[in-house]
Amino acid sequence: MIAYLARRALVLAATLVVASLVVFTTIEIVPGDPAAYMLGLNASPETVMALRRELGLERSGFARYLDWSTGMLRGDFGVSYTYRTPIAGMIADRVTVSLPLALFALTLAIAVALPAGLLAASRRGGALDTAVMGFTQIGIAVPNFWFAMLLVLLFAIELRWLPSGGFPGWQAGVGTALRALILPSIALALPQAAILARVLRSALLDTLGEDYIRTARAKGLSPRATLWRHALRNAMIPVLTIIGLQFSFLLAGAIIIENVFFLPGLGRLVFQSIASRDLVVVESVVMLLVFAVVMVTFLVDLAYAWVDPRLRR
Amino acid sequence: MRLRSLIPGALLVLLVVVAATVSIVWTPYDITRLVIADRLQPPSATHWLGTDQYGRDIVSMLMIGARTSLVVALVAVGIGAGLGVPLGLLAAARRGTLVDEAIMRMNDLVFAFPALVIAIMITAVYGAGAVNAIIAIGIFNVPVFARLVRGAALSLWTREFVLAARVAGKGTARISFEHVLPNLASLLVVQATIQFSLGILAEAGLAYVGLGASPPTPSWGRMLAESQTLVSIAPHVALFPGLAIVGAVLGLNLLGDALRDWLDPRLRHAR
Amino acid sequence: MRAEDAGRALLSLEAVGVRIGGADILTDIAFTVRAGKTLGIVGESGSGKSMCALAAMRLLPRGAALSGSIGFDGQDLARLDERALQAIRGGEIGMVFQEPMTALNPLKTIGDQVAESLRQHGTADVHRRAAATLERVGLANDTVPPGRYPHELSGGQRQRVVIAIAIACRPKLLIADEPTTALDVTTQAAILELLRTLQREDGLALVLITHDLAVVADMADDLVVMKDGRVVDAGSFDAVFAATGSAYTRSLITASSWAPDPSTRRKAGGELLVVEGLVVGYPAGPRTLFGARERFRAVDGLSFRVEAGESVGLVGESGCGKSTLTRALLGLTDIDEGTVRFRGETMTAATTSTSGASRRDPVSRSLRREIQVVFQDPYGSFDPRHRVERLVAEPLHLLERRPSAARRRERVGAMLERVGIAPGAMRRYIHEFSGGQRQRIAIARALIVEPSLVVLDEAVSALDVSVRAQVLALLAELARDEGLAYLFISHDLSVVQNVTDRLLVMRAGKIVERGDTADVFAAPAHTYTRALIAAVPTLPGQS
Amino acid sequence: MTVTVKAAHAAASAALLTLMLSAGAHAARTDVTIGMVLEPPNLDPTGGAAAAIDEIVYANVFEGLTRFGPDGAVEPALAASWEVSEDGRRYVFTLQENVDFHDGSEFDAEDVKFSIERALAEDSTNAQKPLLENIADVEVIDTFTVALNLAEPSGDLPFNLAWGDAVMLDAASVDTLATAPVGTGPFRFDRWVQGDRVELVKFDGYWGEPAQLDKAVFKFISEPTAAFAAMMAGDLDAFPNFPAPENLVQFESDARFAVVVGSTEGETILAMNGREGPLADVRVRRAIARAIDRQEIIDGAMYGYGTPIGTHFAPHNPAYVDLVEQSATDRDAAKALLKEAGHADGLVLSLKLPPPAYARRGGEIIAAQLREVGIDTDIENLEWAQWLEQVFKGHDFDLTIVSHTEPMDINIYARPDYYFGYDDADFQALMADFAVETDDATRTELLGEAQRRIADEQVNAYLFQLAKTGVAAAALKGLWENSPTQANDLTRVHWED
Repeated sequence: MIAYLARRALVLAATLVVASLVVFTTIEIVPGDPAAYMLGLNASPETVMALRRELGLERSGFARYLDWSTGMLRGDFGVSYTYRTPIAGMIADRVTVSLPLALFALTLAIAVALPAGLLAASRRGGALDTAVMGFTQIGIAVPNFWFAMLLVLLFAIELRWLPSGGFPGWQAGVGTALRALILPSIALALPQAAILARVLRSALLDTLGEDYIRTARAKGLSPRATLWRHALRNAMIPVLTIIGLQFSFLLAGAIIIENVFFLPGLGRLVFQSIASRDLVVVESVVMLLVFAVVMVTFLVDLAYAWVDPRLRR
Repeated sequence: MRLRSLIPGALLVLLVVVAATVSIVWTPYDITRLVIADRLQPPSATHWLGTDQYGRDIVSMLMIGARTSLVVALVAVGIGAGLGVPLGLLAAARRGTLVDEAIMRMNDLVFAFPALVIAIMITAVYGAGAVNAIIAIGIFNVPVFARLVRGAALSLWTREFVLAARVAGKGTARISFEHVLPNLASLLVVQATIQFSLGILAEAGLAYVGLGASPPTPSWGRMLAESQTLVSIAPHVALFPGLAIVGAVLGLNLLGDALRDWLDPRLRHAR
Repeated sequence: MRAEDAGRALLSLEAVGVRIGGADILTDIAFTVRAGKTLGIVGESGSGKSMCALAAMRLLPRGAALSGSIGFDGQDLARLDERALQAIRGGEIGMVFQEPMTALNPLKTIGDQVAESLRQHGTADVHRRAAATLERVGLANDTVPPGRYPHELSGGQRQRVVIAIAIACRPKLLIADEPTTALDVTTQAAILELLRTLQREDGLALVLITHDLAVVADMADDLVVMKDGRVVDAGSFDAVFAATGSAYTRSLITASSWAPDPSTRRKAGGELLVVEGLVVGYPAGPRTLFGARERFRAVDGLSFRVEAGESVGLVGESGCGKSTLTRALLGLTDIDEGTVRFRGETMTAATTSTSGASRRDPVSRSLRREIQVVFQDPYGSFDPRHRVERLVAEPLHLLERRPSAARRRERVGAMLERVGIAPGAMRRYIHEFSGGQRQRIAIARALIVEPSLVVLDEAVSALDVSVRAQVLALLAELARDEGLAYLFISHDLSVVQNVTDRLLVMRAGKIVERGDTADVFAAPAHTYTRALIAAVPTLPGQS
Repeated sequence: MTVTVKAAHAAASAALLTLMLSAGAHAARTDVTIGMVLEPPNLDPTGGAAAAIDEIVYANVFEGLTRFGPDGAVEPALAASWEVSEDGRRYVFTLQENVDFHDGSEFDAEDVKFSIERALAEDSTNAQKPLLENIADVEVIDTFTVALNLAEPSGDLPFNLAWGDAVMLDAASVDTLATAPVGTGPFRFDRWVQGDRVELVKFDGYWGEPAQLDKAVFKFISEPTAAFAAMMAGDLDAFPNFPAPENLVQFESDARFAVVVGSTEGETILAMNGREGPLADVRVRRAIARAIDRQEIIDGAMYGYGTPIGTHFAPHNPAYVDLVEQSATDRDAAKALLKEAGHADGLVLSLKLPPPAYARRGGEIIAAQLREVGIDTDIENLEWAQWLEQVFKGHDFDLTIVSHTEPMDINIYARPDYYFGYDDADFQALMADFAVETDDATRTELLGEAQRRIADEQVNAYLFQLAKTGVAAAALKGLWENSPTQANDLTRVHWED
C-alpha cells in the first residue's frame, strides 16, 4: 500500500510538472499584451514599455517559468498584473465561492440521484423506472445555462424568492451566503443528477445480474435486502468514478453558470483574466484546477480501495 | 425493451439532420437580410416560430443553426475518433511498453485539464470561431476514444481469435485493423453518438460565452446568448433555440441508448 | 435426528414447466428427491438441468412462467408467497452454484456472508456460529479466518464458503448445481468428499447437478437424465445406469468412455519439436516505487520433445503454467531463457525484450506453417465479424505464394469437407454453428496450411461428452491420415489417457513426471501424479 | 488676459443642509448599491485606462485640481481658483485649504508637485501621460499655491487636469494605491471583494460639502441578463450604464424605476483602415458610409437609444456641426462609387469587433447593410486584449466598430500613427493651431473646420453618439444624467421618500 501510494504520488508530481510546462507555454503564446490592455487607447509606447518592465514581462520566458513554478511550491503564485495583488489571496477568495458551490451542487446531485437510481433499478421496467429514466434523459439534454436562465426568470424575477445572483460573502452570514448559491447549485446539479442516476441505475442492474446476488437470494434474502446489502455497495465503484469526475467538472466547469449568476468564482476569474491578459493569474488558476483534478482522481482511487477490499494491498 | 427509445430518438435526429441538410439549399426566409422593423414578432402563420431581434425568421435561423451544431460536433467527434482510435489501438497492441505508457499518461494529462477552461484558452489564443471551437471540443474527445478503445482492445487481444490470427503470422497492425477494430465498431458507434450529443452541448456552451462560430453564421448557443436579455420581452426567442438543443441532444442520447441495447447481445438476450 | 425418515420423499416435482418469452424451457418435469439421499441430475448443456434447480428454489429469471407443483415437506413451493419462500431458501433448502469465483460478494468478508444467512433465519450469536460453520466445511479459523475476503481465497476454498452459506442453517435439502465443474480434479474430489461428509452428518438430501456422469457415479442414489428440457430417464442410479436407461443415456455412457480404435495408432518417427531449458515469466506481485515488479516464473526450466506423428499429452491443474507454455511454444510471448527448436531450426529463443508484444513476429512464416493450434473456447476463437471462409483461410497468410480467391475457396471447401462440415457453410458466420461444429472449423483452420504439429489447447474441454467423442474421433482419424503430431494440453486426465502416446505431467512450471501414457497411468511414480489419477471420478466399469 | 474662476458652493450647501435635515426626519436610506458592467482591475486611476476605475473613484475617492461637472464643464476642485498668464504658458493655482487625505495627512502644494511629477516621470505608467506632457515643471510657490509652467501655450490645461488620471495623491499611499486607494474625496475606500463589489463609506473629515450617503456599494455584473434580474429583484438601486437597452422599456413601464437617458462622450464609429488597399480610396470609404443606415443600427443594436452623428464630435457640444445628411443612406450612390473605384464585382473586407454590444450587434447589422451594396465582410469577434493587439497596435484590420469615449478627442485624427491611419497635413496643422488658440470663438471655428474635414474625407463612417442609458430606483436622486467623463459621482446622490 505504501509503495503504491508513493508510486501514485510520483506519477502525480510528474503530471503536475508536465502540466505546468504545458500551461505556461500554451498561455505565454497567447497574443495580447496585458500592459497595453491596462493602459488603453491613449497611452504612449514608452508608457507601455515602462509598465511591462514594472510587471517583469521583459524577462525571459524561462526565468519567468522558474520563478512562477518554484514560487507555487511555496504557495506563492506571484502578483496579478492587473489587480496588482498576490494571486494566492485572490484565488483563496474565489475558492471560498467555487468550492462550496461545487460541493453544494454535488450534494444536491447525489441527494437526487441516489434515490432516483435506486428506485428505478428496483422497479426495473415499471412505470416509475420509465418516468425516472425519461426525466434523466431530459436532464442530460438541457443546457445548464438555459436552465439557469429559466430558474432566474421564475424564482428571482417572478417570485422573488431567491436572489438573482451575486455572492454576499460568508461574512454576511452562512444562511445568506447559501441562499445565493441555491439557484446556481440547482442549475449545476440537474444534469449531474441525471447522469448520476443513470449510472447508478445501470451499475445496479449490472450487479443485480451477478452470481452473488443469486447466492444472496438463495440465502432467503428479500429482493430489497439484496439490493441494499449486496448490490448497492458493489455498484458504488462506477458511481464513485463519476462523482469524482463531476466534482472536478463542477469546480472548474461552472464558468458559464458563474457568469449567469455573476458569482465571483474561480471560473470567472479565469475568464476575466484571459480577457485582460492577466496571464499569471490564468496560469495559476489552471494549475490549481489541474492539481484539484489530479487530487480528486487520487482520492477516488483511495475511495475504491475503501469500498473494494480487492484493491487494498 | 429500451428499443422503444429508438423511434423517438431516430425521429428527433432525423428532424435535425433534415433541417440542417435542407438549409443548404433552402430556408423559409433569407437570414442575411435584416428587417429591423419586423423584429421580435411572436410565432405566426408567416413566421412559424416568430422573428428574432433583427427581424430574422427563427425557423430559418434554427435550420442553419442545426447545420453549425452538427458540423462542429461531427468534426469534433471525427477528430476525437480519428486520433483517439489509432492511439488506443496502438496502446493496446503495445500494452505494457513505453508507447502504451506514454499514450496513457498523455490521456491522463488531457483529462487533468478542466475542459471548458482549456477551450476558452484555445479560443483566446486563436480567436473565436467555429474551427477553434471544433479543435477545443475535439481535443477532449481524443482521450475518451483512446481510453475506450484501449480498454476494449486489451480484452480483445486476449481473445482466442486474436491469438489464432497471431498464429497465422499476422502482425499487430494488421490484427488491429482486421480483428480488433471491427469488433469495437459497435462500441465506437455508441460512444460516438454520446460524444456527438456532448459536442452539441459543448458547442452551445462555447457559443453562449461568445467563443463559437462567428456571426453572421447562426448558432443555437449564440442565439440563446443573444436572446437572454429578451426573455422577458419575447420569450419565444429564448425558448426555441433552447428546445432545439434539448431536442437534438435528447434525440442522440435516445438513439445511442437504443443502439447500445441493440448492439449489445448480452442485453438483447436478457430482455 | 432425521435419519429414521431417510428415504421418504422430501422434494417432488410434478408436471413442472417453465416458459420464458413463449419458449418452453422445461416441459413436464417430474422427479423425487428422497430425504437423506442423493439425486444426480445429468444432462448436456441446454438440457435445462440448472433451470430445474432454480425452479425448485423459485429463483427463476424475470419473466419466466412456472407451472406444475413442487412439493416440499408437505408444502407446494409453487404456490407459496415470497415471504414464505424466503424462510425456506437458505433455511430449509440450501443451494451451491457452479462458479465459486463469482458466487461470493467480493466486498464482504466470508464470515459476514455466512453470518448473513444465519441472521436471516433468526439464529442468535451468528458470528460464532458462522466461524463454526466455516470450520465444518474445512476452512480452519486459524488458517482461513472469517475476516478474509473472497479474493484472498482459492477457488476450492471459495466453493467451501458457498457450501458453508448453504448449510449454515442446517437445511434438509442441498441443491448443488455443477459444484465442481470450475475446479481442478483434485479440488473436485475434495469438494465431493465434503458434500458426502455433510450429507452423512446432517442427514441432508442432496441434488447434484452435473454434465459429468462420472461425478455422480459414486455419489448418487437416484439419477435423472435430462435432454432438451425434458426428463428422459429417472430412477435409481443403478437401474438407469445398468440397463433400463434410454438410448440417449446409453449414448452418453458410451461417449464418456470413448477411446480410439487401437489401429489408428502409428509409430513415431523423427524429431519435430525440441524444448530446452524453457523459462517464461511475467511480472507479478506488488509494484515497487519505480514500477519494477518481481517476475513470476510460470514456466520454470522445461525441456521436452515431440516426435513426428506422435501424440503427446501435457496435463496439469490450473496455474501449473501450461497456458503460458502454450503461448511460448506458439511464439505468442517472449521467453526468458532456453530455446524452442523445430526440426532443428530455432523457432524462439530468449530475447532481451521484456515487452508483452513485440512489433515483429519473432517466428518465421515457414515455421509458423508447421505448428498450428486449436483453442479451447469454440465461441471465442473466431472473429464473429468474418465469414467462415475468411476464418479458415486466415493461416494461408503464411504461404509464400498466396492462392487466388478461387483457389482459396476451393481449398477451404475441401478442408471443411475433410472435418465434416458442408463446404457451403463457408458463406456463413460463426455464430450460426454449434460448439462441436465450431471446433471442427477450428481444426480446419489449423490444418489448412498442412502443419506437422497441432497444439490442442484444451481443445475438447468445453464440449459436451457426445460432441467431445466425435471431435476426438475426427482428430484421431486426421492424425492417421495426415501423419500429424499432437501436443494435447489438458487439465482432464481422462481425455488424455485414451488419445496420447506419451504423457507429461506439469506442476508449478516444471514437469514432474513423463513417460508412455499407459505406463504412467498404470504405475505413476510421482505422488502428485498419483493424487491426480486417484481424483479422477470414474464410471462403473472403467478403471 | 486673466481669467479667475471662483468656487461658488455656498448657496448649494445651504439648500442641501435643509434637505438633509428633512430627510433625516423620514429616516431615508443612506446607502446605495450601484451596478457596473466591468470590475476595475485595480483602483488606481493614475495607473490604468480602465473606465471602471474612474467609475468608482472619480470625485468620490479622488479629486484633482479641477473636475468635470455633470454637464461636462470644468469646475474647480482642490484648486479653489487659478490664473493663466497672458502667453498661456503659466497657470497659478490657489489650493483649497484644510483638505485632509483619508489617511489623515494634509493636502498641500507639495502633493500637487508630487502627483504631477509622478505622472510625468520616465517610468510612469499613467495611461494619459500625453495629456500632461506639455507641463514643463511644477513650481511650489507656497503651501497652498502652485504654478504649472508649460512648454507650449495651451488653453486645455484645466480640462486636462480634470481627468481622473490627474488626481491628487498622497505620497505615503502610492504603493498601495491599486488595492487601498487614499484620496481627498467625500468617500473613503472601505473594502473590495474581488469579483463581486467595492464598498465605499462616507469620509467624515471631508473638506467640502459632506456626502449624503453613508455607504456606497459598487457591484460588478457583466451579464446583461443578470443585470436585468438584479435590478428587477431589487438587489441593485441603480445601474447608471445599463448594458441592455432592450430591457429599458420594461423598466420604463415599472413605477419602481426611473430610466434616465443622457449623452456620453462616446462617438461610435465604423473605423476604416485607410493606410492601404481599397480603403485608402476615399470613394470606397464614402461608398461604405452611404451604404450604412444609421437609424437602423441605432434601432437594431441600441433599441433606439443614440443620436446619429456625421462626424467625430459630440452633438451636445456647442461646437458640434451636424453633417449627418452629407453621408445619408444612398445605396445607389454607394454602388456607383464602388463601381467608380473599380469594385463593381464586389469587395471582401474584414470586420473585427470588440466585445461591447454596440460593436457586436452593430457589426452584424452593418455586415448585412454592406452586403446590399456588394461588400462582403468576414466578421471576427475579439476580446479587448486581442483587439488592442491586432487592430489598435497591429493595424491588422479593414473595418472595426468602436466607441471613442474620451471627451473632445477629435485630435486623434492628427496622429498619423493612430490605428485608422489618417495622415493629413492640413488637418494636423488645424489641430496645432487649435492647441495654442485661447480665444473661444476662434476655437469653435477651428473645431467646425476640423469636423468638416474628417467628414469630407470620410476617414471613418460615423455612426452615433452612444447614449447613457441608466436605470435607477425612482426614489434615488442626484445621479449624473450625462456622462461627460466616465464617473459615478455620488456627492449629490440621496434618497427621496
